[in-house]
Amino acid sequence: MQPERTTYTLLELTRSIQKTFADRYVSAYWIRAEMNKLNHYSHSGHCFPELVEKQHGKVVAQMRSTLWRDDYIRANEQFIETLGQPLKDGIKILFLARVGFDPIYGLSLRIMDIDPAYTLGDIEREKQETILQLKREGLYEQNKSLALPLLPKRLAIISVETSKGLADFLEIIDKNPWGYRFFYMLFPSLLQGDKAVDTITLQLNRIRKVKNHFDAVAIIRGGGDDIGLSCFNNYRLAKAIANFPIPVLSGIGHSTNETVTELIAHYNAITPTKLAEYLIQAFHNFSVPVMEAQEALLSIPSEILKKEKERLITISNMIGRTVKASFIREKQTLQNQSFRMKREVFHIVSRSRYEVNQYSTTLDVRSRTIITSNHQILLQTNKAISDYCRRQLVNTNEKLTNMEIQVRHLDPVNVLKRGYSITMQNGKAIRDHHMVKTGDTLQTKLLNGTIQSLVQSSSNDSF
Amino acid sequence: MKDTKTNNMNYSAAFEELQQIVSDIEDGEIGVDELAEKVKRAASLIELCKAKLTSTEEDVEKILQALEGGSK
Amino acid sequence: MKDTKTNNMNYSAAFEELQQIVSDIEDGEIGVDELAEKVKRAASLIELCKAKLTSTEEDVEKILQALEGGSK
Amino acid sequence: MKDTKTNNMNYSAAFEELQQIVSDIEDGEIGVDELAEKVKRAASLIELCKAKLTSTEEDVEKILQALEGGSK
Amino acid sequence: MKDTKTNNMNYSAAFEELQQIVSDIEDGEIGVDELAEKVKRAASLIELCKAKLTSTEEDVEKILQALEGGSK
Amino acid sequence: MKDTKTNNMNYSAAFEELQQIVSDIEDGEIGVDELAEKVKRAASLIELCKAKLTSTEEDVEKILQALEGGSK
Amino acid sequence: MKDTKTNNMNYSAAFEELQQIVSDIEDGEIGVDELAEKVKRAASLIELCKAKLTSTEEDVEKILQALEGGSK
Repeated sequence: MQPERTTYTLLELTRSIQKTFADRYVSAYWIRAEMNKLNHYSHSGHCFPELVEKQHGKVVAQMRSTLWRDDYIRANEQFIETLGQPLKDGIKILFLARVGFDPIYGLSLRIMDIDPAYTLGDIEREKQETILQLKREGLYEQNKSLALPLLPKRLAIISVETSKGLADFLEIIDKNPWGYRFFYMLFPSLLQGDKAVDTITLQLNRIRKVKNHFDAVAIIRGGGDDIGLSCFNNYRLAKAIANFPIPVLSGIGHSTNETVTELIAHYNAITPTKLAEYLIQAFHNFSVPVMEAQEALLSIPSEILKKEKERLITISNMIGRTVKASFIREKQTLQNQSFRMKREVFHIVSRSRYEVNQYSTTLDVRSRTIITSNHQILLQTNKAISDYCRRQLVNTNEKLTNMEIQVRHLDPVNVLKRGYSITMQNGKAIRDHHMVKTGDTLQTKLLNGTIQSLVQSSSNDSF
Repeated sequence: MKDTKTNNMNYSAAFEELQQIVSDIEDGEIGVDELAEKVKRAASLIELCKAKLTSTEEDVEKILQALEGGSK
Repeated sequence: MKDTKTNNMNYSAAFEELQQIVSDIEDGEIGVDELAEKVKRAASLIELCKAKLTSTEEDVEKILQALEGGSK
Repeated sequence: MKDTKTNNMNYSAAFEELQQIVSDIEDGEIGVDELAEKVKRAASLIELCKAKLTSTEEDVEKILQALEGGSK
Repeated sequence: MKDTKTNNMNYSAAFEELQQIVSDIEDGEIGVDELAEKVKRAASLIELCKAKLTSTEEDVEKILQALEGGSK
Repeated sequence: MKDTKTNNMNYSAAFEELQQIVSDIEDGEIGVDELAEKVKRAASLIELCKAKLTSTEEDVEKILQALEGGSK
Repeated sequence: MKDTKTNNMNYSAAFEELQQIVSDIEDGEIGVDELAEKVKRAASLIELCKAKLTSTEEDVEKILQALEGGSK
């Protein structure tokens, strides 16, 4: 038995779902998603963006959405204004949407607004990734490191033939007032939008074939709109430029931040005009020194020669002066020798004369001295003789006198005079009593007369 | 006044040599003996450099031929 | 007054010798016996230098006139 | 006062001998007996030197005048 | 007072003998007997020396005057 | 008082003999008998010496005066 | 009192004999009889000596006075 069924019509169901959605998702929400396809219908002006979310390359969520014509125009303008490019496939967006369920069209997201700032960040990230990748591969500075010829006069221009930028560029380099001659060849290419990457790369490959005919590649794009410049951040294009065998110069007029292409280009001018001026400047940089060299050449050698002539005149004059000075010096030296000789000769003569006079004086004094001293000695001798003689005579006289006195004392008469007498026996003087005996006759001699006597006795009495 | 020695000369080499000569002359490093020779050389280098500024030898036709030849 | 010994001499060698002679005379290193000979030598060196200067001047003048004429 | 012995002498030899004589006289190495003789010799050397100087001077003067004349 | 023995004597020999005589006299080596003779000899030597000196002086004077006169 | 024996004697011999006599007299070696004789001899020697000395003096004086006069 | 024996005697012989006599007397070797004789002899010798001495004295004095006088 089947229970009583409650049945609903499809409408009732769908209305119920509609109500549930309406109750549950009352407001609009900011949602992040990748816009796989914009699905812009140019006829109606509406878009039906296909939104997905990917994780690890796999689609994990997917939903259709609608972007009505007015919303699309407004959002697109904001995009262009902020990012320099329109809404397009394959960008990440942050959008304001309402979830709705329509009994007929089913579930849908109605995009009311898209925030370009979010996408801008995403593009910037992509740009940074390109830069990072190039740096990792060592290509970032590659083109810059190439040497730009002193005269970058042969240019392969990548541009749009009708571009105003190109016209500005050519105006300057073709009609420069200094007569500098450039050679250039246009390699036409799209310079914006998705197809730009491929066409630029294609032309770069062509130029590569004839690179020996060119000094540099110039990518020239006029100013005005900034739309579609993101192609210049493209990794593939950037790599092709970085790897290019001759310098790539960029003159891409825009007001936003520099693209990767511009960053890695050998030289980046902010406009085609500036690039042309840069090239003219390079010619100037070459021409000015050449002209200066010419001027130097016109003036300096003659100065050198003039100085050299002066030097020659100076040295020529010096020879005369020096030689004359040397003659004067030499004459002076000769004169000096003469003076010295004269002085010395007279000195010698006068010294010799002095010596001779000294000897003369000495001779005089000494010979007189000898004579005088001999006189003296003779006098002394004279005196000595007198003295000694007289003394000797006196001495002799004294001795003789003494002798006379002695003789006088010895004369016996003188003894007898004092009362003494001599007793004799037979004529001999008696000196000892033993010589006589009693009874002997003795004769005694007196001063006057003689006595005869007999000896009675004798004794040894003495004085 | 073209000198055979400069004909095939790279203009940057010419430019460099010119500057060297002028600098030597200015520094007084060039004596009377070399002066005329050096001035002559410098003059011919100047000619060469000037010509390089105002002339070009490339031919579009030749390049186009090369491009086509290379693309075959 | 030309001296055969100076025929192949260049300016700087001649000038140097000239300076040496002057300096030697100044320093009294040249005796009276050699003096006249040395002065003669110096004179011939001066002649040589003058001639070289004049010739160089003419050469340079010619070259530069051509250069100026060519640059107009 | 010329001495035959000085005829072929050059200036420096003469001057050297002169100096030797003067120096000998100054050092007292020459006695009175030789003095006059030596002075005579010295005088003749001085004469010779002067003559050489004068002749050299004239030669040099001639050369220099020729040089100055030639440089005008 | 000239002595024949001194006629050919030169100054230095005369001076030497003079010195010897004076020195002998000073040392008392000459007795009265020789004195007059020696003094006579010394005097004649002195005369000789003086004469030689004077003549040398005159000679030198003459030579130098001739030299100076010639150099004017 | 002159003695013939002194006629040819020179000063120094005379003086020597004189000194001997003086010394003998001083020593008392001369007796009375010889004394007068010796003194006589001494006196004659002294005379001789004096005469010789005086004559020498005169000679020397003459020579020296002549010398001084000549040197003025 | 003159003794013939003394006539030719000189002073020194006389003085010697005199000394001998005195010495003999003093020694007492002379007898009384001789004594008077000896004394007599001595007296005569003394006379002789005195005479000789006086004569010598006179002679010497004369000579000396002549000498001294001459030297004044």
